[in-house]
Amino acid sequence: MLPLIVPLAIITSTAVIGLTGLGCGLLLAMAARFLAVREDERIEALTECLPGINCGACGMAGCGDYARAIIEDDAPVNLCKPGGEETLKAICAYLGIEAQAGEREVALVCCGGHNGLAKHQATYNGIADCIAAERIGGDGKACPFGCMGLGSCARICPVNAIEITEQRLAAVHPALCIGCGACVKACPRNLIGMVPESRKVHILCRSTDRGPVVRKYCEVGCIGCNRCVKAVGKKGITMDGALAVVDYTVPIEDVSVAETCPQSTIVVRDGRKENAS
Amino acid sequence: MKTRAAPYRCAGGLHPVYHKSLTAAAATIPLELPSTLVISLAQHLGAPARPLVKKNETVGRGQPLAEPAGFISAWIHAPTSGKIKAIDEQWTAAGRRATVITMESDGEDRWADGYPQPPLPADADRKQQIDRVAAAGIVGMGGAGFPTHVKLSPPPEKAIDTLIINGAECEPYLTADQRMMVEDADRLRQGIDRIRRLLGTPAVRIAIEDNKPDAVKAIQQALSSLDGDVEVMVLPSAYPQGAEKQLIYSVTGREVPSGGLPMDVGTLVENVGTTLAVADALDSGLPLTERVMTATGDALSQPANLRVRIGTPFDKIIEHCGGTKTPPAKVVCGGPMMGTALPSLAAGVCKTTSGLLLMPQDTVHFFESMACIRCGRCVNYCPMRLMPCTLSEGGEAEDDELLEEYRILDCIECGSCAYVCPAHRPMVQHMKNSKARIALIRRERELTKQRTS
Amino acid sequence: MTEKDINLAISASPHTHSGASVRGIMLTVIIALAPALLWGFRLFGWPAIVLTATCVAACVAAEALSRRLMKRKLGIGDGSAVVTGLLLAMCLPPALPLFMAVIGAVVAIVVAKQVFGGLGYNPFNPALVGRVFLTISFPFAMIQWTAPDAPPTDDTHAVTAATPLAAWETEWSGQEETAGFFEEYPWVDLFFGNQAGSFGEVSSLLLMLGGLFLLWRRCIHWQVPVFYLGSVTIIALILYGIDPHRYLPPFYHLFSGGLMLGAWFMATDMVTSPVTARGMMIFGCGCGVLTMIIRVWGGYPEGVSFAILLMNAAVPLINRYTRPRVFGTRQS
Amino acid sequence: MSGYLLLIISAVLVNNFVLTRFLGICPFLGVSRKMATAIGMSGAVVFVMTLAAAVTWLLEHYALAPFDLAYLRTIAFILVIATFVQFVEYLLKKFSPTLHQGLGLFLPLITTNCAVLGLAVLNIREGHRFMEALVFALGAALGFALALILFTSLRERIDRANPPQAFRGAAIALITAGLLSLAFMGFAGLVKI
Repeated sequence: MLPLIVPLAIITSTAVIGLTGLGCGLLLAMAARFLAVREDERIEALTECLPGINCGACGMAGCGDYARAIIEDDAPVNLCKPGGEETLKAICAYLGIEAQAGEREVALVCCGGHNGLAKHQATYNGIADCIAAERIGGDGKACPFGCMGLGSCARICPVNAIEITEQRLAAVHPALCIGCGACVKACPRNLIGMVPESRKVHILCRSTDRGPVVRKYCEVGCIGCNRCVKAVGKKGITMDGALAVVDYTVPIEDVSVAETCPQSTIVVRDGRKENAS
Repeated sequence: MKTRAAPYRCAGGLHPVYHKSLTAAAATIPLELPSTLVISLAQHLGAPARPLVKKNETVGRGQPLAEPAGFISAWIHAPTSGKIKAIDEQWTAAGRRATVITMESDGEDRWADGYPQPPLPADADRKQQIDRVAAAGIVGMGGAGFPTHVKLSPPPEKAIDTLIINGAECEPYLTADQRMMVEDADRLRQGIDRIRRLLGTPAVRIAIEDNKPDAVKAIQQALSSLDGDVEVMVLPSAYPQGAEKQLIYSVTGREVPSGGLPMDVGTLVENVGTTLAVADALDSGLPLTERVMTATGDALSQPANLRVRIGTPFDKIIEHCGGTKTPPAKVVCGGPMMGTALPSLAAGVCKTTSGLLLMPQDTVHFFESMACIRCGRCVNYCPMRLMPCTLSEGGEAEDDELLEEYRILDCIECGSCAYVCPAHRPMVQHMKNSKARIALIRRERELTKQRTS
Repeated sequence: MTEKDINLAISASPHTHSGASVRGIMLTVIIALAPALLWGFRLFGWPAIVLTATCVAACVAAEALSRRLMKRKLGIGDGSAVVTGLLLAMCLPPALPLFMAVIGAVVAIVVAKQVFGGLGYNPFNPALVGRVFLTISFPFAMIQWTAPDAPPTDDTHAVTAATPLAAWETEWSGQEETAGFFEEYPWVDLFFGNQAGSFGEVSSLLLMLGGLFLLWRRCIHWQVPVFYLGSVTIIALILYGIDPHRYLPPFYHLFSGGLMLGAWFMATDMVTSPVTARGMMIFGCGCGVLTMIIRVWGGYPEGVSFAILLMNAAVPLINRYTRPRVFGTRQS
Repeated sequence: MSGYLLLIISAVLVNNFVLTRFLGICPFLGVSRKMATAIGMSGAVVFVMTLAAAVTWLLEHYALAPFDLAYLRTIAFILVIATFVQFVEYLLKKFSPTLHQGLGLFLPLITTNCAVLGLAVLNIREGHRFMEALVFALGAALGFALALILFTSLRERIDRANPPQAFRGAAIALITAGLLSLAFMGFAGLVKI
């Protein structure tokens, strides 16, 4: 049979802790009452939508911060990579906007003039950064439109999808590209574009110089001969001055158009196949 | 008129090897007319000019080729008579691409109708005179290329009390200004008098570094007839003594506020060449179609001071100077401290081209990307009292907050930091790069502010 | 001349350079250290020479090895590892077991420098980190000083002696009669370098000459040594004025315990000292004050290495708050 | 008076909580990224530490000791400390939201900051009187602040350093902290108490 008399120690300890706790609780209750700050409910709701792993992949300190950024700073809603599509849908559902559907886009470097094909007129000595080089007149490549291969795009790529080849040319691995578009902004020569993954025909040149000028500095530069445009009947490739430009809104089915190019500027690539491999 | 030493000393102060003896005593020789001229439409600060001529058009000397495309922009005139061959994008002497007019000289050097214009008397209307300066396409010929007529018309609340003629020429190798002061001192006096009257007779200070005693003497003689508050200021030879802000401080003790203009402290600085161009435009009615420059460097056979037409291709100049002694490894447009390295020699002389420097292989400095060892020399020598070491590191890390905190936009890109850096870091390139980025960020911030308000 | 003949170099301005280089600076430091080093060799004989060789070799080897491990360009050519090795050796007791010296060298190069990315990135002076590490790990071995007047033929016969500062601290401080101390340690010996101590720090005169050489070659800024030595002198003077029986006269503080080596060669280390003029003054004063605090009240008779390391830690803070006023930002 | 001074010097330099006793490493590493947050954190710690020391001292001497409840010390102290931290959080949220955001998770973590609990326990173990406990707490908090601010400025520098891949981030920060603590050993024996 248990003794009915509870030991004094239990009573005192319970009382002391209890009373301390009570005092503390009261203090906090008062603080909560008088120092309360109203928070945006939407931020909390959005935080709920996010995975809550605070990984920082979105560039914010954590999920809560990202939620705040969406509400207060109009941050893009598709930054949460771990959450993927599900999270995106949840966020969009909460905010009442439509999730962007459509084909996945990957980055493409529109220059094929690597060091073996494009001429250098001078030797560059300075910071290994395209933007810095462009400010003092480029990296010595005679083509003022070509890829300098100093890797500003590769450095800004969050998933290391861009490689600088040994011949100093930036190349995107379509399989790794998440389509964030950071490299597009980073390139000082506007050489990188976002193209739908399924497109196969690309023109790897952005030189607007006239044909004879281009011929002088690059073996694979577009000389504006117009043959490809004729071959596709102006559907999918158009001329911009002396430069042929792929219009990615119109799919080109017949890849043989590449053979019409005397400079081999047009290349055929299957982004999807590359992804699969 | 008095001559005295400059009363103040600015921060920094390098003593590079000057190499001026190559050309300091060489009289200016006019360069023969080249057959082809390459005229950039971005020879000045601000918007590139808009072309007025078409391909195959025939033009006379002095005929406007392009008109200003904004308030801060300038006219560009045909340097000689001939035919327009092409208008397209090319590399320019500024080290970037711009629209360039290529013309072929017909060898007659015939003036266009109405040129040269009738001279304007000294008591002509002020606005008329300033319009003439603008129409002559005059820009700051020291290097910055700021349109001179804009400088000459300060807003009424910013009265100019001191006119400083910049004859410091602190860049090593260059002697064009020195020769102009020695040879054209009388015309310089006319120019000074013209500019002074346009500004309401401020005090005039002619600032010359003490390594050009011949120029000091010539100016003293020529200017003795000028009345009023005119003084020749002899500056200690130190780089960058001739930089605008440093010069103003050395002469007047005033600091141009950060982000401000010389007129904010009541001063106006004109380069010697610009002053002569103003005299030409007002007294002889000549538009700016030629300038004096120094062709020099250890790779050049016969270094010389030359009077060249704007647009003269650099390879023609080299040819005229007897070609090269050794193959040049680097060709610099301007002086070695602030000039631009040229990727090719096809570009032509600009209004701001004060020199052409051909460097042989063994004198070419090579930047290595080594870590900063914090020796503090750059801090010691920065004429703007910045902390270049921190700025270049911040630039590498793209830490924009830090860059703004350490006031990167105050950097004048004089190159003192890179010159003394034992780690051979490309400091100036870091500065240029970061400055451009910060300026962009600021502009975007302003835009958002405007949009939200 | 056609365009095909030439391939021009393009780079940002300036296109000329003063010719200063890191290697040149390091070489100058080695030259400046030479007199004191040779004097140390003469005074302490072979052990000192072997110790120096070990330290330098270990530093260079550690540098080469760690650079290779990190798959980076070898940076031995800049000579900084040699300088670290020399400085480390010079602030060790001449009879220190060689394996300890190797440990110190490896700690100095790997932990204090290469882990941060190499020369320029290290926040603490590598040689001092090595020395302090040894002081804490092998406290006994690090105070086995060899008497200078009896150079031993080999380690086992080393005659141990106390450094002046340690002797004062343990035997003389607070005594009524202190004349014996000054007889035993005449200041001339300290000044010219006939005292017990780390083998490179004994001759204040030669170290000072080396320092002046550095100053003349503009490898160091005057602010650090002047303010360091100045603050030590002033504090020592005040303390001596208060109680000459408890505290040593300034001479003894200045010319012993590695102060000269520290003030001219360690505190002035570019990488780990401030870059601004005012910062250097504060840094120098801080070193002086901390040195005196540790010497007079602390547990170590020589406080130089700890003081400099502590101030190294404060360098970023000092740099931050001693920025010069930028031209054109005058408050009106 | 000099006794208090020595107590402060001892707590700030000789027995620095972070660098010699290795207490409170979590916030020391966590909030040392930016100077502003480091200063804010230091302020919060000074506030929490001093008040917590006072209250725990009172609790110990007027509640736990008389009833012989020393075994409840840890739980009772944690209770009080947690309350104070929560209180500070309310205050900050109200009066300095930016700082609150900057400190983030580390503010509630002061609760489990062993430095605060360690201080309270040390106060009892060393048998400090009430005033001594307060001064010691202040010294300890100042020591924490000193270490944190020094380390933050260092860290802004090593963040721009170029360590090998394996040492990036926390590793290099810990090594730096180790070297800093090595330097602080120079103060050993400065105060003999």
